[in-house]
Amino acid sequence: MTTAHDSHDHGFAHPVSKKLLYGVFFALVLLTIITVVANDLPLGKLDLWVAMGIASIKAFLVMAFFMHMWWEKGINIVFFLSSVLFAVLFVGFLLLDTDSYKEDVEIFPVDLRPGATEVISPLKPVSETPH
Amino acid sequence: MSNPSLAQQYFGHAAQHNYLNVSKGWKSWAFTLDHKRIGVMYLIGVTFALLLAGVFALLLRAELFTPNKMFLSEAQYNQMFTLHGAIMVFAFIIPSIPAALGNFVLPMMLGAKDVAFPRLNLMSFYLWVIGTIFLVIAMITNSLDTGWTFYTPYSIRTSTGVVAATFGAFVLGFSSIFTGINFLVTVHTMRAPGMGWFQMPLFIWGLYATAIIQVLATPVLGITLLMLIAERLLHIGIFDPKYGGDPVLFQHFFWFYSHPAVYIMILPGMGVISELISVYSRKKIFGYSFIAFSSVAIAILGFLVWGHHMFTSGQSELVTLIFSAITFTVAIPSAVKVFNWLSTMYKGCIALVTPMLFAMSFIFLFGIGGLTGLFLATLRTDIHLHDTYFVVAHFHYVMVGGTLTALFGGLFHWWPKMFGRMYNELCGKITCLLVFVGFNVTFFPQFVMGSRGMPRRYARYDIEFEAFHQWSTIGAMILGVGVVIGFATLVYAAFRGPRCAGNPFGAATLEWQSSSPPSFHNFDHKVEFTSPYDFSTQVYDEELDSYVHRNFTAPAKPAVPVQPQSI
Amino acid sequence: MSIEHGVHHDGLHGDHHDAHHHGKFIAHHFDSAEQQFDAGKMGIWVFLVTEVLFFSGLFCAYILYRYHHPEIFVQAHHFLDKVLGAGNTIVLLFSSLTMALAVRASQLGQNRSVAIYVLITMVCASIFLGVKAVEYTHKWDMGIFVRSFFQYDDHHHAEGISRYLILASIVPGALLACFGGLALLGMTSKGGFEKAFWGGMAIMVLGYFIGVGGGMFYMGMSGGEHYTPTELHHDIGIFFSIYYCMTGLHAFHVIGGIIALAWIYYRSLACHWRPDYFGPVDNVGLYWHLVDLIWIFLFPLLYLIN
Amino acid sequence: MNFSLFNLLAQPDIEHPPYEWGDYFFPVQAAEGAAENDFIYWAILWISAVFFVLIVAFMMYFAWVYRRRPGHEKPLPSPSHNTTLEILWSVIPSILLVWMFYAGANGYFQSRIIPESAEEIWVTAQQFNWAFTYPDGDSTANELHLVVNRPVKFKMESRDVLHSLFIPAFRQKQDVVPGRYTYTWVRPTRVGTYRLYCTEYCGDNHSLMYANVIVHASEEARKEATKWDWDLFAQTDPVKNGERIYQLNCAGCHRVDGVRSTGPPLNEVYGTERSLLSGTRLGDENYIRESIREPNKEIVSGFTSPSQMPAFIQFNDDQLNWIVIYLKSLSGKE
Ligand code: HEA
Ligand code: HEA
Ligand code: HEC
Ligand code: CUA
Ligand SMILES: [Cu+2]
Repeated sequence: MTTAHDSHDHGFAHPVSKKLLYGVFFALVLLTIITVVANDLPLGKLDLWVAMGIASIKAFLVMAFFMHMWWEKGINIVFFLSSVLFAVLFVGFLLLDTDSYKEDVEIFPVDLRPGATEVISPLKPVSETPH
Repeated sequence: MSNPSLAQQYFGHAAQHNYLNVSKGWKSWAFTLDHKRIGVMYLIGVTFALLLAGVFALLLRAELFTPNKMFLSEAQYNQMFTLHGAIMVFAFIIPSIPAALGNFVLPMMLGAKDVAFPRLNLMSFYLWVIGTIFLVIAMITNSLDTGWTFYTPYSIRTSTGVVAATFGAFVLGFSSIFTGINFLVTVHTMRAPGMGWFQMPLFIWGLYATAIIQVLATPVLGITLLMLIAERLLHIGIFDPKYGGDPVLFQHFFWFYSHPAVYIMILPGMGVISELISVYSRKKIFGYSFIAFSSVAIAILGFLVWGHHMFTSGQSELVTLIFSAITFTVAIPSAVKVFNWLSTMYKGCIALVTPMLFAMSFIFLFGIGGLTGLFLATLRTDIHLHDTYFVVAHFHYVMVGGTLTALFGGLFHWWPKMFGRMYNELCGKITCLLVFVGFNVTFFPQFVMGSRGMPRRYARYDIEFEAFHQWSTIGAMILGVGVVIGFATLVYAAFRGPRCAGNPFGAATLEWQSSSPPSFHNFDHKVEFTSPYDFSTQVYDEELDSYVHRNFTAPAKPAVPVQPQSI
Repeated sequence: MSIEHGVHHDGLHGDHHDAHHHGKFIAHHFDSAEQQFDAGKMGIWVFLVTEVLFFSGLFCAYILYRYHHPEIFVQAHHFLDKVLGAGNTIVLLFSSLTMALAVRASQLGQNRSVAIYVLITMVCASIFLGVKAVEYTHKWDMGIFVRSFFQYDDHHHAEGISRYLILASIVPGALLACFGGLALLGMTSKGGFEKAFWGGMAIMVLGYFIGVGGGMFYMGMSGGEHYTPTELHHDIGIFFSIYYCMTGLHAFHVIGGIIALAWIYYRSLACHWRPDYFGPVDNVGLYWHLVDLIWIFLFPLLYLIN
Repeated sequence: MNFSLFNLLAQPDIEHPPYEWGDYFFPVQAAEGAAENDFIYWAILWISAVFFVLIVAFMMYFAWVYRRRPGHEKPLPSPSHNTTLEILWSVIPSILLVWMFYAGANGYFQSRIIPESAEEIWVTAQQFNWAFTYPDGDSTANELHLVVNRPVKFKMESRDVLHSLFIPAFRQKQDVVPGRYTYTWVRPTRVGTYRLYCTEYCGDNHSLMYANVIVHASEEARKEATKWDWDLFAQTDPVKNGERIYQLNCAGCHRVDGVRSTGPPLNEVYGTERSLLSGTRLGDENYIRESIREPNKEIVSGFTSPSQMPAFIQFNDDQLNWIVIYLKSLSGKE
């Protein structure tokens, strides 16, 4: 990837070539359009994963080239990726836990929720609206 | 030994130009970017928080002297322990060692002139001030009665000042994050030439591990508290069961930060103890790399155990099991540290002075605190012990017996460096004794009481627990006296104590190569990197009543005082 | 972070400092421009780490509620307009491009280009906010609030301009007037610096109105987000709680980004950047890309649910 | 045993508590699992004690023998690391820790897996009261009646905030979480009276939210204790019945002499215009019924929301009527 660098030396500054930046931008736009289109395809359960897969590719492009991670010092990459790791850990444990006690929540009658009676219907009764 | 009179000139009594007198006026403090001054301001701040929350502790102990009402109503009692816990945790213990002592010592230990981002450092201090002001505002306007844990849905329902207090804690969180970022980067980029990772003093390793937690865990507290504020003001229905939210989820969110936070509290303390034991035994620390790695191991493992606060909360059995198992793993690196400290003392040359006595009482008290953590990590026994005074005793043993003791030890150790004056040794020893005795009398009965089923956060209790509570109250008063004497000794020393030279204790870490108090730029001469635990480089100089570096040579140019910078 | 200090320290240090040339913007406690740059760079990366974890709480809430109540999410996404979301995504991506170009220019010391690219970035950020304002206020008109205030009322279709939108535009309007006025004042002073700065600020705020205009135009064309349910899930408001929290927090970050960018814009006009000193542009750039990155995930998660 | 510092000196008459205290370290073992809990506790205690005593002994020994003194001003030569030792003192504690985990998890599962044969008692927790509903429909407030050796499953529900049911003598604890059900179970093995505490902080009177657990020797004895004394009630006049219920349930918070205490006085509720946070309303029969069944629905001005008053869902229609009649009689209005 060193070709992406301008050849002359700037000390610790490593400007990325414009061509690469434009290329990445067009790839990103293309991927955005693809997700929107893919959303209307009958993908069923795969739907979410396709969307997330494309988002991840986009994230990779932004991180690698716009954020210069491709040329970044290893330690900074480790730091950044560790945040994702810990976030995944956090969510993972919570999914595991909430999934196992889900049933106790679901069988609980909605109208026994403490003081919930006032807020049951999210639909405003038509008669009350001024129009 | 080189020319003592030269040594006298550079490390002698009354360093001519030091960070304290380099500039005058309140502005030179309020806008300073000097890590040493910021450290001192932090120290004043956290001491204030400690005394304030300590007074609450004494009040609530006094109320508990009898089973029935003495002078606090139930509601007032609840506010008392909440404010005590919240101020102690967020405003005192988390910033205490890192932001006060660490700020002062860390750059000097690395041989650097300052932390990487001095302005961020000052901002961190002011965020601390703002956050604490919010806590105090909550305290004096509406008070707060949720417990320091802010559990929903009570924190959504109560009429007390939850929003102000949570916002305060939120701001304090950012203060802590900024300290963490600063230390992390400083350690990475500003070590003295020649200082590799495994030549860093262990206090730095402790602070580094702490910084990792501060950076990775505190943001989650931030978002949790924001969501709690949103829940309270707008009822977003994420934590509030009334609107389909899940209170157990809030507990997960809270402990994802607050368990790692207990290691934010203890790791710097352990770092301090590693320094003290080695310096006062005049012996290279035993098992350096094991102590260093155990800090990082505790920091990382500490992220995987938060559910042990929720064994009875309605959390699922599977997750409960996993969390219990991982909790035990944290005990190993802690044990490794304790054993290495002991081995360091073996065949040492142990000076039984105040800081060392604090270090020894740390091992004693933290040992009890940590070991009782095992009862709580064990599922069967935690079912019984959860939310009883056993837990209260456990965490005071680690937080007061551990961190507060380490803080005291560290203060007595670095006080001569910070202010260039010596404290009264006898008063130091009395402090140590009173704190040790008072502490045990206060909290040991609480283990028994907790095992017998005395629930925590109780303003009134059954008469069967009366005796334990009475002992506990008496102990707290002794402890309070000890704490006050301790600070009085230090404050007196800072202004009136006899002057002392650069390195009265013969420590080998780099900060002792500066004069006492250090000059504005920390070092007036080129920093000579030496191994932090190689005490053979330090030789005693009678004239100075201090140690100097064996290869000490006077700087080529006399140090020129420079103007301090400020924003 | 702490950069601009140390001018007065030159020559006052011990000899070991003389080996380095202490540039104008090197703080006293750093030995070299590179050390300072590395420190700043690592600082910003660690800061981004905290940002990711800050958002992770909301992502977590999202994932949990979506996993347990997919039906709510399927129903709720009808209220969000894909086209506006996708449009906004592209606006942000474009702003990222110009930001990357700004960083590049700063590395080459081309201060004027930096100023222009940063200005475009800021305008995009404002457009983004404008479009969001249209989306938000349209929902408020229909009673789509967070969980406890949620009372959907399809009959209330905005005729004319939404009351909420006017309220939301007060601050940008006032800012536009201020900046415009200052720019006019700046015309009189020589050097053109003030004109360029305040003018840029005014153009930036104009972006908001472009966004609002574009959003309203699209709404008018498409008739807005149409969905007439017969029955709503009783907890559907939770989706919108999460939606408002996530996009709201993101919007706060966009506003923070604009402020940081304004600072960069100012310093570009003052020609501060050189090949050995461009850290601030780089660091603000990294922050801005992160804001974009978060939106890259928010868009499919919130707007594209089937 | 009473260790009160004052009492030790003065030796006054010690009030006999309504429940059993147990020995010095633990409450009595009154349920299945208690003995196991105590065993694990003692085992960990002994393991810890051995380590702790060794650590402190070594520390004191070193501090004394190697103290700095004339003639001992330099450390003695000794190694600065030893990997074998490090491994040894990591592995030995690890083995013990694995045992602790295993024993704890084992005991935990026994305390969680509910036997099929268990009877089901509904527990309703509310600031600051416990209500228990038995399989046959009877219910009691702040008193839990169990039968010895019969396993019971508690199906728990909270009407407001978090609470936690804790019976020290049974070594059992489980939070009660609003918005869902939580469960726990016990098998009492000893006849007697024990304490039940709320151990999740729930507001002002958290520390007063306790109850007694009475373990009966037989089903009949339990039935006797829990059933409403219909005979007694049915035969006296309704005003008397109402007064009795008032004395038992309401007098703690409400007075009938026009003085406000925790709650408003009840003597003039009936037939007057009540001023509520949400407006005013006539204090008719329905209002009184609602106030008792759903105190949160409307709050009297000058009081805080949510209401401090628990919802008395356990009353049946007759009982409600009696209260209404009693309040009517107090007001002197018809
Ligand atoms: C400084 C703070 C600090 C520290 C360091 C610790 C350390 C530990 N804590 Fe503690 N803890 C708290 C602060 C802290 N804790 C607080 C504040 C709470 C309550 C919060 C609230 O609810 O308000 C709490 C609550 C708490 C609970 C929840 C209890 C409950 O509410 O039911 C548990 C359960 O597992 C636990 C376990 C542990 C363990 C296993 C350790 C371990 O890290 C300890 C490791 C140390 C040792 C093991 C001792 C040293 C080693 C030896 C002496 C050698 C011999 C070793 C072996 C034989 C293994 N703690
Ligand atoms: C760093 C943390 C820290 C520290 C240092 C302390 C210190 C002390 N704590 Fe604290 N405590 C907590 C953290 C801490 N605590 C937390 C988190 C809780 C849980 C809260 C909750 O449940 O939500 C708690 C709860 C708690 C309880 C349980 C309350 C309950 O559950 O009902 C008790 C009861 O004994 C107690 C006592 C004490 C005592 C006696 C001290 C002593 O060490 C205090 C020593 C005394 C002083 C330091 C004061 C000295 C000052 C003076 C004598 C006045 C001089 C004044 C001036 C000069 C102005 N604490
Ligand atoms: C723990 C305290 C408590 C107990 C026990 C209690 N109440 Fe109350 N009660 C209150 C409080 C506080 C209010 C005022 C707030 C409100 O309106 O809910 C109140 C309000 C009322 C009101 C409305 C009074 C008015 O002025 O309009 C009635 C009627 C009432 N209670 C009846 C009862 C009866 C009958 C019982 C017993 C079966 C009872 N209460 C038990 C605390 C209590
Ligand atoms: Cu109910 Cu505490
Ligand atoms: Cu913990």
